[in-house]
Amino acid sequence: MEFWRSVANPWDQNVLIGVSWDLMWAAVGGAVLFLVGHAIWIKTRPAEAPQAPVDRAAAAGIPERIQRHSLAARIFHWTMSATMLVLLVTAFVPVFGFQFAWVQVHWIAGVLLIASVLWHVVHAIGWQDFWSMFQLGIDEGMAHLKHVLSSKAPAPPKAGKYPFDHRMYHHVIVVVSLAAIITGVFMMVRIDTPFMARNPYLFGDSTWGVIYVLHGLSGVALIFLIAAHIYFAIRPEKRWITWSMIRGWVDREHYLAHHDPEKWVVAEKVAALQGGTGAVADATVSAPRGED
Amino acid sequence: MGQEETVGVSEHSFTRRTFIKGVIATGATTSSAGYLFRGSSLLGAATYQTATERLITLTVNGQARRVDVLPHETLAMTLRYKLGLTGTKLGCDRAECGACTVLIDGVNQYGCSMLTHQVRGRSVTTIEGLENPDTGELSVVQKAVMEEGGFQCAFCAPGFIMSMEALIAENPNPTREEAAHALSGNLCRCADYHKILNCAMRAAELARAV
Amino acid sequence: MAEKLIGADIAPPDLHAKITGRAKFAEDFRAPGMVFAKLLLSPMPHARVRSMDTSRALAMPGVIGILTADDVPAREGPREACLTNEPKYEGEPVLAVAAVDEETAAAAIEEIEIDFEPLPFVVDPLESLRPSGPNAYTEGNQFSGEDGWSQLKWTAADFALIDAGRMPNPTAPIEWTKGDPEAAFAESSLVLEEVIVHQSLTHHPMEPRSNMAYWENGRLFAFVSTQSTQQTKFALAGALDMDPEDITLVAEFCGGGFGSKISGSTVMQIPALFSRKIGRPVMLRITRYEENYVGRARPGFQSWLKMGFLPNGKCNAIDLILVEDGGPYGSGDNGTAGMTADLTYTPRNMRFRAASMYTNTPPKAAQRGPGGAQIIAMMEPILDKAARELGMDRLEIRRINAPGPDVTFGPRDTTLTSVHAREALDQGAQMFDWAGKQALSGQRNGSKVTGLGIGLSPYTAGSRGRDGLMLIRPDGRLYVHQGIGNLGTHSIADTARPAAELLGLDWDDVTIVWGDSSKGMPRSTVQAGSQTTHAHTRANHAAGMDALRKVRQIAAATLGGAASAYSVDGGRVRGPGGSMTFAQVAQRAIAMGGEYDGHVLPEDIHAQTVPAAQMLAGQGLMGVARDNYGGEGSIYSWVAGFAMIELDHDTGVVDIKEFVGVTDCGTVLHPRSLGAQVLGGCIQGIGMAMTQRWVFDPQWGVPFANRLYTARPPGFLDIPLNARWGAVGIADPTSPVGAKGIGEPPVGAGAAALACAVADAMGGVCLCRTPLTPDIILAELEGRVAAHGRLDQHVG
Amino acid sequence: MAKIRDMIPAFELLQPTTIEAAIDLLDEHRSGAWVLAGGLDSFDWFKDRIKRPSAVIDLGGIPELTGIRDAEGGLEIGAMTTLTSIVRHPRIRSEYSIVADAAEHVATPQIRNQGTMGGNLAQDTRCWYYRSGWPCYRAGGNTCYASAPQAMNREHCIMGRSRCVAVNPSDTAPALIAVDAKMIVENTSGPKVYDAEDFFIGPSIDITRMTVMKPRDLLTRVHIPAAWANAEFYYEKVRDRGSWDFQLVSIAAAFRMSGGTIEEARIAVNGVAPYPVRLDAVERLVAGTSGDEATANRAGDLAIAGARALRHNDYKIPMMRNLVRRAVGSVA
Repeated sequence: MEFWRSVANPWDQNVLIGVSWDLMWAAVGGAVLFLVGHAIWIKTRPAEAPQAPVDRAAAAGIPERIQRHSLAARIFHWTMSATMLVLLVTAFVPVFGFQFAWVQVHWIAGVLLIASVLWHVVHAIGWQDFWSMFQLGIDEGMAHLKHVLSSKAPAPPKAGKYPFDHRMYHHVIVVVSLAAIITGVFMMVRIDTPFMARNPYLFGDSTWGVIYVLHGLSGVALIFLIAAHIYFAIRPEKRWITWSMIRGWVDREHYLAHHDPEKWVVAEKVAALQGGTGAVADATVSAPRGED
Repeated sequence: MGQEETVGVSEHSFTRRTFIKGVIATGATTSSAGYLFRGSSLLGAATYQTATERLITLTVNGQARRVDVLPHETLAMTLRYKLGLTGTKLGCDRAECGACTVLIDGVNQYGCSMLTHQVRGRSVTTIEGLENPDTGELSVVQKAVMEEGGFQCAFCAPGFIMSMEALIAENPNPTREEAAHALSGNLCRCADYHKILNCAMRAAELARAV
Repeated sequence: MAEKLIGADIAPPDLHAKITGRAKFAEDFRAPGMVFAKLLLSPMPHARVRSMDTSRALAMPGVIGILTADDVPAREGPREACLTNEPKYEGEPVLAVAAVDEETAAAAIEEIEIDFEPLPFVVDPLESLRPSGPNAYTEGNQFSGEDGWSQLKWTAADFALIDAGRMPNPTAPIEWTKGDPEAAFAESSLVLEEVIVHQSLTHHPMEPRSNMAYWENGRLFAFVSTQSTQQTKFALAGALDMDPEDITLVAEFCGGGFGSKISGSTVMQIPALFSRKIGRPVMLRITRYEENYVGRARPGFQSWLKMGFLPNGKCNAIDLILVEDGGPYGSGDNGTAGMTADLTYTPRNMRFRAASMYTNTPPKAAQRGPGGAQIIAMMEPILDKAARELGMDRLEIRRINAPGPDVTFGPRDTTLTSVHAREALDQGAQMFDWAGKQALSGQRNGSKVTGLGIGLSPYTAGSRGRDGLMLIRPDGRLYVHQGIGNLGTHSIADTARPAAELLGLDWDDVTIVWGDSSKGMPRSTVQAGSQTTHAHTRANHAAGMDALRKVRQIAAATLGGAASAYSVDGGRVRGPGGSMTFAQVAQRAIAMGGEYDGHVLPEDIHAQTVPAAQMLAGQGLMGVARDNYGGEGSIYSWVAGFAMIELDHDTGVVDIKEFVGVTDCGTVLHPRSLGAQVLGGCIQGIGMAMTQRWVFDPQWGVPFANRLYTARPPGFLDIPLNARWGAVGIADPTSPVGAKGIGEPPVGAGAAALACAVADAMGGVCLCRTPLTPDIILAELEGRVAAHGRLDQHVG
Repeated sequence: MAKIRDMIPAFELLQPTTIEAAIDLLDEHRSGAWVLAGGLDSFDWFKDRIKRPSAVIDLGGIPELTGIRDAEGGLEIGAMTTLTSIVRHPRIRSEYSIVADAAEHVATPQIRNQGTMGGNLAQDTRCWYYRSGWPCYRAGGNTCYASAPQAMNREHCIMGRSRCVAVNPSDTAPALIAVDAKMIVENTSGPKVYDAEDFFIGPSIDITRMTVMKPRDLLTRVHIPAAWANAEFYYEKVRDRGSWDFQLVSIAAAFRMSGGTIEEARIAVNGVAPYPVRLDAVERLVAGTSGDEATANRAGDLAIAGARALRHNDYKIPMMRNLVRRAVGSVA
């Protein structure tokens, strides 16, 4: 398998021009293997110890519906999802052999993605609890790992607003998407857009090579990541989360079952929530970062 | 497929598949018979390993010539380096200058830009084939060129003469414009175009008189 | 009485070979055991070989050897070696591989790994003059034998003027002034200031410079393509540092050179050195693609011109600045350009400044009318502009400015042997019906507008002091040994005519011996600069006179009476004592020996002639002499070209309707061949002005016009089918024959006539650049964005 | 690997004698195969050692591919018919003179004697960056050298570009669009018919190909329907040299006239886009007019709407406009 594509430039120097499309097939194959493997693993894994019934006392003061994602956050998520899917389709479907005019759609989707990400960053910093997502949680991770490796291991502690795997996924997607976006922005200099004059000589051949390889790597990584994301989104045991991204709220049962009320404090906000979902930008706060 | 590989089998007498396979190339070295005329003792035997498979018969200047030809060899190269017919010149080797012009079944074409295997069974005429082989009498075009003192450096001359042959065969009574058009696939860097045109017009005149 | 040879149409003796395919050009020779060399060309415009790995290539079956820069004589400074480890242009040969066949050689080249270090490069000469612009050499952009490398940069102030479209006032390595230009401009009633660009263009002779060589017993046999022959042998000997007498140089035919193969070519050293190294004959077949690189190109100019005129149209002052594309190994076209400007417009007050800049582009060399053709193409449209401003006829302004016999020109006040430029103009005007056609100028028919143009172009056309060598053999025939080359001008035969005529021989009794140094060649000119006709009619006349003297003396000695009483005709010498055939004379000469059969040679002949004459001694009556006719002044020929075109204002396409070229080149030696030279040269000029181009990508320094269809030399459908020629036919007084050369001057005439006609069809707008392709014409007519920057060079 | 030119690398030469055999061979060799028609484009690629097919399929021995036949009232031209045969064909000369005219503008007599209808349509672009073997988009790389700020793009496109700015070099292509020709492309799944204008694709669809044809496909014939026979035709090719030169801009137009009125028009321009451009809007504009000067002027202006020049090819915009004007005005 080839990892890179390189060519002789006009001066007969070998330069990178991008990732090998073999990697695309590898990402597709890897995603399929992972999904199938995961599904089998879930099936064969011994049943979890039944969860302790919801502590009625704990439930006191907790509203029936707890806002998890504001309307704005949901709009962002679905915009980003759409642009990302368009980007993936326009990037890779022609390579699969189905040809169409993809370039313009691709860069326009890219611009929309950039806009939505910019908006998301501003929104997350200004209006959301930024740190509820940006916690690493090494101990938490180890506990999850042990639990995955052995069903006998104690269940990991419950998370705050964002479960550990969500946060990890977000971290990865941040890195990969930013790589794709930043390289993509430069790559727009090589095509016709209303923003700038084409100039393949903005960087030297080797710099361009790195940019193209990074873009390609993040692209094939996204194939895997998005596939995995969609897979989990449609898995039965995770659907309540998916619904929360559509409706905005989770119900009390799921809240109590999966979240640590101390880390994701919602009780005081009941009144506000009952005022109508989405009316309050983000109804919850997480526990202080240090507790993690 | 051994049968098909030996040229000389009619192109329509295929067996399993309806195509003729020139030769199976076995890499650059063994397939490179090179542009030496055969018989040169300096060539290693390995160079000619597959020679028999490539032996074909060409009709050049009225004679049947057996020659070992690679699948990717151009007619001009075969003529110049295998058959010793160096009158056909290579000025550009890219179908641009016309110095390699030969007649294929009477039609002027660029010898540099066709495969020798493509002219099997067709009649090739080169500049060397214009004279009467018995008497040495020149063709009317050559006579006309002698009369008009045609050409300067004359590297282009064989090609031009072949195009003139095609011209007068096709249109024995050309205007100067028509003649120029017919000769427009040949370049003369001395730019002796007017004298060349005089030659062509004279050739047509001589041809009409015959 | 024998036929009159001077002025007769006689087909050259090699024509039969040329039209039957028997003529052997360099690539047509074979030798037993011959192997084929292929070149590895530099992929970069300027680079240094850091390392190379040739092991895989050499291990390939069929590969015989490799020749690298380490195997060839190195050259110091800006001098060209046949192979180099520091290529100065994309396409420069770095090494050669020999194999039993070309295909293996090519495959072996692909197996060679070379690590090149890219170095700074420059393709546009003006860029190298910018204060922080790149240099073609790491050492600088100027070189002098005395001071070595230096860097020439113009000031920011100069470039402020240049970028504003004005004339700068730079320092230039080449500068001369005559008269008082400043004062003269002040007195001028009209001063024109122009920025003009002339493109570089490749020679592209039909025959690429393929060649073959082998060694036998320490003797080199070289089969090459060259314009000259005897001089080429010496050039090759010099390059290989060997005794010229150890070389047999064979160059029977040359498929065009136009200045690019004057004394052969640099690549002809490769088979010579390679075959010595590997002990096998080596054929180096140069392809058209390679010819684009290792062939030569005419240098282009970027220039600023200021011309002052008096009310009567007389040019009284010229200020001319030229930046020349010198390529990697230099070029001196600017010198002849300056001289030609002064000669053609005789301003009396002139300042000339030039800088020839090294660039990382394929090497430059003289191309038919070097310097002169460019400057005429550049300046004639400006003369037209002056005529328009002054309300004058464009023929008249040329007549007024053309030099008379008392002309002096250039920095050293050079004089001419003869000049009949006005006669050429007048004869051309009459043939073309200049006066009658005036009404057509600017006439519109639909989108097509008629334009008329004149170009008057001089160039050097002779030299003196060469040797003639001939034998009357016992078969009674005259064998004229020519050291000049057979490059297609027919001078190989035509310059022998004076000797044949002096000796009263029919042309059928004359054999031309040429193209093989083993046959004995006298000292000759390089076949360039249109010298040959003049120089070698003189040399052969001198040798013919020597032979005639000896014939008469032998007749007198044999038959009795005074030598002066004997005359020759029809292969016999007759006098008071009776007659002898030349066959008898030749036998007598051998018997008499001494100077008669060449055992005693004149003392003033060139040392290079001596071995040839010694070799032939004892084989017949020898005529051998140096041209001692002398004469003052430079020898120049002229061509006046007249063109009528139709310019399609919708498309910018030019259709040439009519062309007339009239030459002043002295006595007409061979009319049909002269006509071909005049019209052929004019068409080359038309190609130069209208279609031919040379294009580089500025980012990579790589040329693109490397195919014939991209370089665009003119073909049959680009020329005026209605073209006529004429000759003034006034003998040059300093030659016993009266003939001057003709090769060079028509190029400028053709180019200028076209450039002027295009400007005329545009209502007098001079685009001031070549080539005048539809894109730049249409952009101007439509008031669109100019296709190129004003001074852009190498853009096509 | 050092570069070298002008030596054809070895390949296997396959000379089928039927269309079926040719298609089978194409299917068998896929991307390693190369179809050789007249070969004038192919040999350049081979000699430059840029394209190195393992198998060359020479169509010269397939009689069915050669010749011009009457078909459905129109004409069918075999893909291997030489351009000279087209130029000289009496019916083409009289009824579809624009096709003969266009074919006669191809290169030189020798090339027309050997070059074929199919080859002329399927030939690759002449962008010199691409033809130099530079790793541009079209060559599978990731850049376009010709659209760089100072690039030499005088011959390149003013519309229809998408990353690649090369133009289609075919002389016959616009003429065939003007007569509403159909291209019949065959592969192992059978024949497929394309309108001439759809046969050519731009880089936005596939940047490595000029036509719809993929490696397994074979253009077998071109059908010229009777509908446009004996229309008023206009063909013009602007080039730098009179022979062996590709168009700067070329135009082919057909006008079906009724009295002095244009009933229907078809106009195609080549040299301005990566594919020959059919000017539908102009066709609609001129329909119902007499091709008078005002209409011709409007047609010219409409034709260039949206055209965008590169550094060195702005001239193509007025050139195209003027040619469209001239074509429309030719019927007045």
